[in-house]
Amino acid sequence: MSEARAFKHIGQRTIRPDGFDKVTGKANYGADMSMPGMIWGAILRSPHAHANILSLDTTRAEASPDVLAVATFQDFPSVNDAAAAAGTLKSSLMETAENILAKNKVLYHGQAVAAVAARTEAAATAALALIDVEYEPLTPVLTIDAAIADDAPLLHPTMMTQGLLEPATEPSNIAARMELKKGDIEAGFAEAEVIVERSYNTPTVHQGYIEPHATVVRFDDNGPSTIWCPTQGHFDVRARVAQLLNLELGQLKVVASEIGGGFGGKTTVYLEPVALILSKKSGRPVKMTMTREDVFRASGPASASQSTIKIGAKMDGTITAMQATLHYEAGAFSGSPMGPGCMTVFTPYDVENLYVEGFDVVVNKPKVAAYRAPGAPQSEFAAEMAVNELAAKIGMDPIDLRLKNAAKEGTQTIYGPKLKVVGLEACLEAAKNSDHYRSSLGEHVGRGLAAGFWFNIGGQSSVIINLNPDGTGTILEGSPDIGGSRASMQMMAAEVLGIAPGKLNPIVADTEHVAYNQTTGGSRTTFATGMAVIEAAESVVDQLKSRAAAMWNVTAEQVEYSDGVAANLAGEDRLSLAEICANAEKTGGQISGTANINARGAGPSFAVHICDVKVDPDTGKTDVVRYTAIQDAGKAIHPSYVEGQFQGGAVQGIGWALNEEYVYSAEGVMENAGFLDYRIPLASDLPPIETIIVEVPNSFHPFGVRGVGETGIVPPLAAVGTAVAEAIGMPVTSLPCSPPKVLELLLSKS
Amino acid sequence: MAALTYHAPTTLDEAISLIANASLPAKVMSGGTDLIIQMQRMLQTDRLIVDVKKIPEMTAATLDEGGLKLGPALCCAKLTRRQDIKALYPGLVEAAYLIGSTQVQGRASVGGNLCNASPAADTIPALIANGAICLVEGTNGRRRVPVEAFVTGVGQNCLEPGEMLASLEIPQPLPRTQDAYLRFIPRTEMDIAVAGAAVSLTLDEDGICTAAKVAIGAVAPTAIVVPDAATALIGSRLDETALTAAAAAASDAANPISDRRGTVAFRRHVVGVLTRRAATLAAERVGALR
Amino acid sequence: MATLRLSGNLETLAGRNCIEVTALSYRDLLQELTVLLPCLPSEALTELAFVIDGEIVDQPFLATFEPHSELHFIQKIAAG
Amino acid sequence: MKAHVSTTINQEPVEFLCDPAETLLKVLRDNLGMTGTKEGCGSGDCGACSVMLDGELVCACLVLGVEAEGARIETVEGVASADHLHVIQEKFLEHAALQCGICTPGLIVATKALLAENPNPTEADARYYLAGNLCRCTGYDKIIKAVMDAAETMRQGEAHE
Repeated sequence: MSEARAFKHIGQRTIRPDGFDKVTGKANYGADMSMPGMIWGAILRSPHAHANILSLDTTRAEASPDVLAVATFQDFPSVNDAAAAAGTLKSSLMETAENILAKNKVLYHGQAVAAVAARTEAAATAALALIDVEYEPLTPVLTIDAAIADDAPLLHPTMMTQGLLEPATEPSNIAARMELKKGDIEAGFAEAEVIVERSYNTPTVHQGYIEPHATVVRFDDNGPSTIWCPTQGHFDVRARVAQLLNLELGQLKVVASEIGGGFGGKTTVYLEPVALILSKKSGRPVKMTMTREDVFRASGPASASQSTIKIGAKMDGTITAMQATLHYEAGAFSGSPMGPGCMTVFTPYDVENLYVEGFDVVVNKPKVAAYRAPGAPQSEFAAEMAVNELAAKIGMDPIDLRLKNAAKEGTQTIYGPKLKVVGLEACLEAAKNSDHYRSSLGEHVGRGLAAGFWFNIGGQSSVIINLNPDGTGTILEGSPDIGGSRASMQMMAAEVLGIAPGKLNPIVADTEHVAYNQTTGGSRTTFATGMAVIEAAESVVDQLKSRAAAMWNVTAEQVEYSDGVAANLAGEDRLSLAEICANAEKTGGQISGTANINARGAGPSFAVHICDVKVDPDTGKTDVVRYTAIQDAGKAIHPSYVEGQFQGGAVQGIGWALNEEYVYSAEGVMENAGFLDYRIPLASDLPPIETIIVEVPNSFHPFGVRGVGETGIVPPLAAVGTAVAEAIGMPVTSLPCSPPKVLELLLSKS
Repeated sequence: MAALTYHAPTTLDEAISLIANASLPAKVMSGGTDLIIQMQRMLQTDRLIVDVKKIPEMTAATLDEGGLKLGPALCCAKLTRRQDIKALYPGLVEAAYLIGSTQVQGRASVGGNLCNASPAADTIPALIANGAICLVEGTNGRRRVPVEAFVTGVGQNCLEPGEMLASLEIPQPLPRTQDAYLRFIPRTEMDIAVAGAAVSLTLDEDGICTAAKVAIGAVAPTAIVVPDAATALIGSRLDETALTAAAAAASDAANPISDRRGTVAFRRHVVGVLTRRAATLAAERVGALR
Repeated sequence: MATLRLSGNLETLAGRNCIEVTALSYRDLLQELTVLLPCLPSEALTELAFVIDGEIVDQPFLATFEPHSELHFIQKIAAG
Repeated sequence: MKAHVSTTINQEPVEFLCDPAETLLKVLRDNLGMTGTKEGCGSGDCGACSVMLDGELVCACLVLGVEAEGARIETVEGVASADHLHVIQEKFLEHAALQCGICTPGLIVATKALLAENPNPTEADARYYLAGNLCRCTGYDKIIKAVMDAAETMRQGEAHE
């Protein structure tokens, strides 16, 4: 199929349709919106990491002439003890509510406690001092070890561990346990001639999108209220806010603004429900924005983790058994990506005997949110480091070792399904033949290589394509565009319709103008929404054929359509798409195609990254000197943006491996809540990021597309970690490889 | 709500009388890169801001046989473009260049960096190594204070109410003298120094060190002079022994803390490494002179 | 008879890693399991993704399978 | 007490009222509705609010609105001319140097400043000059390629005139 097929637009490097607005400053992001009569909201945040709220008194604030509205947890109509008692309240909804406005306990420093609205931003911020809160501070629980200790203070006194062999009898900070098995792990280790076993840990990190959360809302009594916000999923914002405020979906309209980065962090709600409460109470439109400090302290970061990996193998490199114990920090409320972490940890390997046990642990840190391939970077970091250690131990090239055990079509995954056609072996071969892997290394330079896996998802997408009388048209989709997906939609539709991409204007429609779309996440948009675009375009083609048939007085079967022109097989007649549109009113009205799908068959995307680092032996400072990202895209619709996903994921992973981490005081206060001391990579920190696009088509997509957005952040942690270990001649087990840690290793060596 | 009063006087006298007669807590602002952020954290307090960038001599930089007379409010971007100044004081200009991003360079000044008195301030060790003097003007006249005495603690300086830093005087270096400033940061840019070292060296024709001054930063509440490091270098050809002794002296003089930017052990070790490297670089620069 | 493979916590709950079922549709399967494995609450199962011969089916109620099919319930995968 | 400020923005005379505590960034975005200049951190650490102030590249979040009095300000809105994009903007689009685009206005302004100061930068020059402009999406690779290509094109443009 795809590889044989010749494309006209797919695979070209067209100019993105939303580009002009973005290079000129015209594009409107979350905080760029204003409404007539708009006032500003501000949030009072907890000064404690763990405390009971003894009293919360807003009377002084309400009395202030500056203050137009005040909001607290009590303003969530549907989330109350009555509902909880009646069992009609999902615990997840209660937790969402408490994470947005604390109920009777604060579980992390910076957690929202109350909110006010005033005429100016400064007035709102100043009015926060008029809210009186009395706290009873409790001991903060800041690490996995502290949380699982026998005498650990409990964050949620009634929380029982789910998934234990015997139902839990005592409450605990362990929210859930998960176990996955394949084959006979003991037999597997018995067969082994060599065993590698080591424990690893990774820090709490943040997605680090440059645009802070922001929203502008207007509550409307005689329906629909409007929410404007930067989000990866405006339909899910609508659902969450509706649940929290007891509204029907039809009473809410959510408009997805341009979004300044998400990476998973903009898949939930923080400000939106609060702003709507304030708008309802004040009768005015309300704008709320987070400061960068708020973003770090109170939006969802990614889990810190502790992992123990044990691998057994024959001296010829055949891996006989792999075992993992994985702990993930969930933050203040249960729900870390421990599940996907367990499911992905060993998926790059076709091994008979596997055993994985995972734990979801609550700590007094912000509730984690998704971050690019949630759960996979942490667990696969540990697994890939151990695999590289095994390669060194048996003196085998790390690529050869992986090729010998590589997951392929038919490999039985630990979580159930067998893999279909996948591109891991192709990526490994490409790495082996790469100029980078063949190049030699200088002094103090080390090289690391790692593989990575992410499932990718499909799911629900809805698309409408409307053609205009002059043959131009619009594509209404519902997937917020976080990385240039509108360009891909335009190209896929243009490919099917056989016209220039520029003739079609792709629009991310609000919740009222297109049917439900799942959140942009799971690397699903170009795959799933792309499938909907193709289906809608194909239905447009069918209509174009029947319209032409009507004009020629033949049957649609006698009409062939290609390259934007309908041809009468029974004669010489030809009609272009534009000509057919121009006559639409005489042949049955205007032309439009829709598709509402639930896409299946999202093909997994595997990647292999190669990293060279130079370590300063006197200071422990690590510089990445060369980096290559190789990944299976199935079929690259727009190669530039596919490369961009590889490069962006690689650099986020490099940051995770080298300098990024939440630094906490003993009191549980994050001490580096800003871009000055939360050190994301800079242009000057990096070499060019070389890319190799591997294309092993996904047979479930008409053009062969696989999602590419997430896999790229999985390999860098171990690629960098291994490179540092090689450079200093010491094992690396803890991220980030910050200079003090690396220097300590260097000094402990001599 | 707190109110801010802003004045941008055009003469020094005007500025001094403004801060001397202020009924509000008064702050002198040059680049504002520290002050504006600090003000956002002090929402509740009214204050007076005196912007001194409109005072010509505050943003001037003149070189003569006496040395460099530097307007404290001159932004680093303009200072670092001055090749004539860079030729004489490469280390000081490097230090100014290291303050923040290009954007911050467009605002931040050496005087502001000094008055803000952060332990990690990049220009302070370089100013000290060059024997810089602060010209302080106030209602009670003027006084001259060496930079090492100007800074009195973390965020503290010796300015009395009604006084301001009017000028920085950096003496003409001796013949065959060059300086260097190096700092350690985890990234390649943007960060605050985890440790810093400035060295000024004079070498005779035979390459023997006849004079030296070493100052280190970010490893104590204030930048500190390290006489033992200088002593170790003077009389030597900057051989391994001398450099090792100087590095050890700097590490011993350091009295650092552990924080989000580095540990005590790390800072102690690295400040020695930087001292050795800065001394070597300064010596290379003398060698390159003719 | 189709084969339902149980892994992870389902295996723990059921105390076995596979079971033969006569059902040929998702609806019938849930029915049959309430009898065969009452320890597996259907609410729990419907929370999970349903897999027929290695392929996750997003609309299980529309899906049928063969007597030789291999079936799994796995955790739903959302993502960033 | 609000201050009355007369200034010049993108070659046009502009007057505005502002609280002396308000930053130039807040004034541009909220008082003047010029939202092309973005806020990423409010502390001078991300460069999203890069503007030119009297010929120097600065972060608008580290400038007080009142300091604009009598000053010359250039923002991203002034980079393109009425009928066509600036070469730098064209190159950013050609090289796919943006994904989410929130850092792009700041990068366009900073790149213009770089090439005015140094028409022939090395890749390292560009990477260090732009180190204060954070981008979380692209890994910078395509941004730097766009900058180098724009520099090349602008030099040829000069040569032809």
